[in-house]
Amino acid sequence: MEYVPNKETIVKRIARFFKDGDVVNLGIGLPTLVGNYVPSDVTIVLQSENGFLGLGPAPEPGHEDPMLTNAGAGLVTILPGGCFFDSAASFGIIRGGHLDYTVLGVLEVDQEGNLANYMIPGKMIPGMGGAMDLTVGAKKVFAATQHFDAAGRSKLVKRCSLPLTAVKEVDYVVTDVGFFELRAGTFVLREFFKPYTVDYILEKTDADIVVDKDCAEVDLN
Amino acid sequence: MEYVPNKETIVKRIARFFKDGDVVNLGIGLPTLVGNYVPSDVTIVLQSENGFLGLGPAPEPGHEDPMLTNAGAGLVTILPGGCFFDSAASFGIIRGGHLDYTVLGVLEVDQEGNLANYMIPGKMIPGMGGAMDLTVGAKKVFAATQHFDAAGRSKLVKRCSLPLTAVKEVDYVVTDVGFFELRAGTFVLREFFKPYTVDYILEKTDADIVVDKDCAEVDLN
Amino acid sequence: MVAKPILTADEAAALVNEGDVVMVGGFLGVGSPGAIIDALVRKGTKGLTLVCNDTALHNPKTGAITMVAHLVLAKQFRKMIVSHIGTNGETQRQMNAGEAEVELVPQGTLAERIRAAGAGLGGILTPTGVGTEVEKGKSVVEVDGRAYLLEKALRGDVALLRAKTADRAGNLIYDKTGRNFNPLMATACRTVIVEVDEIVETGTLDPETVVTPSIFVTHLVLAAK
Amino acid sequence: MVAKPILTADEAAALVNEGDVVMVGGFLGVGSPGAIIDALVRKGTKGLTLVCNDTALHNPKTGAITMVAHLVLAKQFRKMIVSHIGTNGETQRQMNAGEAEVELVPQGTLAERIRAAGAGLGGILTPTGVGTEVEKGKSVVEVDGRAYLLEKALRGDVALLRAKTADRAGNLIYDKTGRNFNPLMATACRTVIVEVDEIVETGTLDPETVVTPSIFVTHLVLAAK
Repeated sequence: MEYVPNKETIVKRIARFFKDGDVVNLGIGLPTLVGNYVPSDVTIVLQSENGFLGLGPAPEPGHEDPMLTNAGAGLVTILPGGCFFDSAASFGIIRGGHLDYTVLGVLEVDQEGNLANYMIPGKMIPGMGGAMDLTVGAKKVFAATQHFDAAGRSKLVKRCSLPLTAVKEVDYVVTDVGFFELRAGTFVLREFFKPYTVDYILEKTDADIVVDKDCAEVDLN
Repeated sequence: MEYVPNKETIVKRIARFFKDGDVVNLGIGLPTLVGNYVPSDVTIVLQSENGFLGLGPAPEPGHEDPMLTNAGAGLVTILPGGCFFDSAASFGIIRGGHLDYTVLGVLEVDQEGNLANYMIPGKMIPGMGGAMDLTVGAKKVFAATQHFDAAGRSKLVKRCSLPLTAVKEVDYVVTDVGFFELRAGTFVLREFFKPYTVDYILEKTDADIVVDKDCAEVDLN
Repeated sequence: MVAKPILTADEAAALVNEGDVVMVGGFLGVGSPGAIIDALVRKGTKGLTLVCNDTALHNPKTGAITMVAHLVLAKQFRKMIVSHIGTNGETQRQMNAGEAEVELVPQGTLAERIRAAGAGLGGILTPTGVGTEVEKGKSVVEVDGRAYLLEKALRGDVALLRAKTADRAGNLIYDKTGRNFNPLMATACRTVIVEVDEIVETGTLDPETVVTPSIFVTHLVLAAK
Repeated sequence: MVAKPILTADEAAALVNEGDVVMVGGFLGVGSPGAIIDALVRKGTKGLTLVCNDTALHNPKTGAITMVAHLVLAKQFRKMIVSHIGTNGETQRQMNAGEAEVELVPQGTLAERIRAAGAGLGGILTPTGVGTEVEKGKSVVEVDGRAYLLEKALRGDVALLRAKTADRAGNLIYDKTGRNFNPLMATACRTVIVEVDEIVETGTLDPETVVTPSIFVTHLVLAAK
C-alpha cells in the first residue's frame, strides 16, 4: 500500500465532528481549511484570535476590507451576530475554556498528548503566536496532520523530541490515514480511512496505538 | 479658641489643589462635596468607580435616569467626553495609577500615612468597597476629615488602632484646621486655616507634626 | 448563529440549584436582574453562595429593599462574597449573628478574581490589601521589589445578569452604569442568564459595540415593561 | 474635557527617546500606526525595545515590507518582545546573528502582561507555557491543584497606536480587527500617541461605545488620507 498525502481527508473528518453552536478556532495553514467542509446544516461559530467571533469566508471581489483579516492576515468577512474585541478579551475566550474546539497543525504529537508545533531549534523559530494558549485553553484540542512527513516518518511519536507547545493537552489526532483519540498515555485508533488498513497503520506508526473495540473503516472520498 | 467643625473648609481647600486635566475620584460622603468647589476655570475629570468617567452634577428635575448613578447610588449625569466601562476596567484605572488624585474619608490617619476608614471591629463593618484600591492605586491620596471626632480626639494619630485600609499610601491630609503633607513618617503642617493657630494645632493633635518652613495662614471663608 | 433560548423569569430561577455559587450583576442594585431575583425569591432555593458587588439596599427603618437584598432577607444565602454591605442592615445582622458567612473583598480584587476565572487565569497579583486584614491567609509575592497579594480566580455556577439589549444569538449591550460587574460575570459561570429590555434579531447590533459576545450567554429573559 | 494635542507624525516620533520601550499596536500590521512608524524610521532613533504582537511582514524575496518591519530593517530595535516573527525573515536573521535580542511570548500571555501593567497588577498566573521552554526562569505557582506560570506585568515608555476615530479629549474607537493590542497598550505606557482617521468634537462619540477612555491618551496624530 502506498501512502498518498491527502489534506482533504483530514479536514473533512474534523469538520464532521462539530455540532450546532460549537465555538471553534482554526489554526493557520491546514486547520484553516476545515472551515470549508463543515456540513451545511451545522452552524458553528469561528473565533479568530486577532479579535473577533463570527469569522466568515473570503470576501467577494471588490468587497475586501484591509481592516478585516484573520490571524494569518488573510482578508475575510464577519457573519451576522459576530463581534470585535481586543487581544486580552480574545485570549480570555481562548484560555478561559470558552472554545469547544481548536484545530492545530503538528510538527510532532506524542502518545501522552504532548504537541510540538511551533519551532525547530536552530532551523525554524517563528514563535508560538497563539498556539500555546489555544492548546492549553480549548476544551478539546484537535491535532491535524499528514500521517507522515516528507521523509516517511510518522508524525505520531512515542515522545516528542521538539520543544513542546503544550503538555498533555491534545485530545484527538486526525491524519490522512485515521482518527485517533488520546487516552491514558496511548493513541487509540477509532477510525481508519479507506484505503488504509489497521495493520498498515500499526506497522508504519512510530508510537503505541491501541485499536478501539468499535474501530471502524470510514470512507471520506 | 473653640473648635467648630467645618466641612466646607476641608472641601474648598482640596478643590483648589486641582489643575486642568486632573483625573480624580471622590469617595462617598464628605469627599463627594469637593466636586462642588472646583474653581470654574479648572476642568477636571471625575471618575466614578461603578463605571464611568465624566461624572457630572445631579440631574435637573425631570431628567433623572435610574441607570446613571454614582458609587453611592445617587442620581447623577455624565459630561460630554465621558464614557462607560465595566468594573474591571474601572479598577484598572484606579489601581493602575491613572487617577491623579483620590479623596477619601477618614476614621483614623496616622503619621506613617496609614489610613483606616472602612471598619470599626464589632461595631461598623460596611466593607471596604473600592476604598482599598483607591488608596493604593491613585497617584496622590487626600484624606479629608474633620480634625476632631465628636469626643474631641484628633483624627490624626501616631499610629492607627483600627484595621487599615492601606499602608503608607496617604499623601495629604486636609482637615478644618490645616493642610498636612506626609513626609518621612511625620505630618508636615503646610497651612493653618483661619482662625486656628500653629500652636493650637500642635497642642491639640495626637500625632507628631513638623511645621513646614513655608507654613502659612490661609483664609478659606 | 444559533439562537439562545428565551425563558420566563421563573424558568430562569429554576436553573439555580441548591448550593450553587450564584453571581449577580449590579452595583447597589443598578444593573441587577430584578425579575429573575423576584422569581428566585418565589422559588426559595436555599444554601446559595452569592458573588456580587454588594447586597443592595435594605433599610429596616423605612422598609426600603432592593434587588439581591430580597434574597438576603429570605435567607437564601449561606455565604456572601461581596465588597460592601454598608447599605444592607440585614446582611450585617446575619453576619454578626453567625447566620450567614460574609467574605469582604476589595472591589477591584473582586472584579479581577471574576475576570481571571473567565479568562482561564489561576489568579492575579494585586497590591491592594497588602498589610491589611485582607492579607490574612494569602500568599504575598514580591515582584520587582513591590509586594502583592496572590488573589485566586473566583468561579460561579450561575450568573444572573442584566443588560439593555440582546440579539437572538446572545450578544449584549448594557445601559450606562448598569454595566459594572455584568460583563465579567458573563465569562465566569457555566450557566449565564441575562434579563434584557429588548431582544433584537441577530445581525442588527453593530459588531464594534457589542460588549459581551454571544458565546458567553446561555439563556435570555425579557424584563417586564 | 481638556483637549489633547494634535501632532504631526514627525512631532510624534520625536517623543520617542533612544532606549525607550515602545509598544506598537497591530496584528501582522493591521491596526499599526503607519505614519508614525514611517516618521520614526526617518528620525532613526536607536536602541529601542519593541513590544508588539509580531514584527509584521518582511519577505526578502518579494521585497514586501510592512509597518514595524521597517523599524526592524533599520535596526532600530535592540530587543523585540513579540509572540510571532514567522512572517519577518529579517527579525529571524537578526536574532540568529545575535544582532538583536528576541523574547518570544505566548500571545495571550503578552496581552495579559500588558493589561496587568495598565491595571496596576504585578502579574498574572497563566496555565499557558507550563512544561515548555516558556517556563524557564519563571516561578510555577500551584492554585487549587493546577500549575500556573507567574508572568510579570510588562510596562512601556511610549505606545504608538492606531484607531479609527478620536474625539478631541482622546476617547477612541477602533476599526474591526485593527483593535487587537491597541486598547491594552494604551493603558501601559506614560506617553500614548494615537494615529487616527478622524478627530471629532468632544461629546459626539456615544459614551457606551468608546473603547479607550480619553484619560489614557496623551497625543493624537491625524493619519494621511
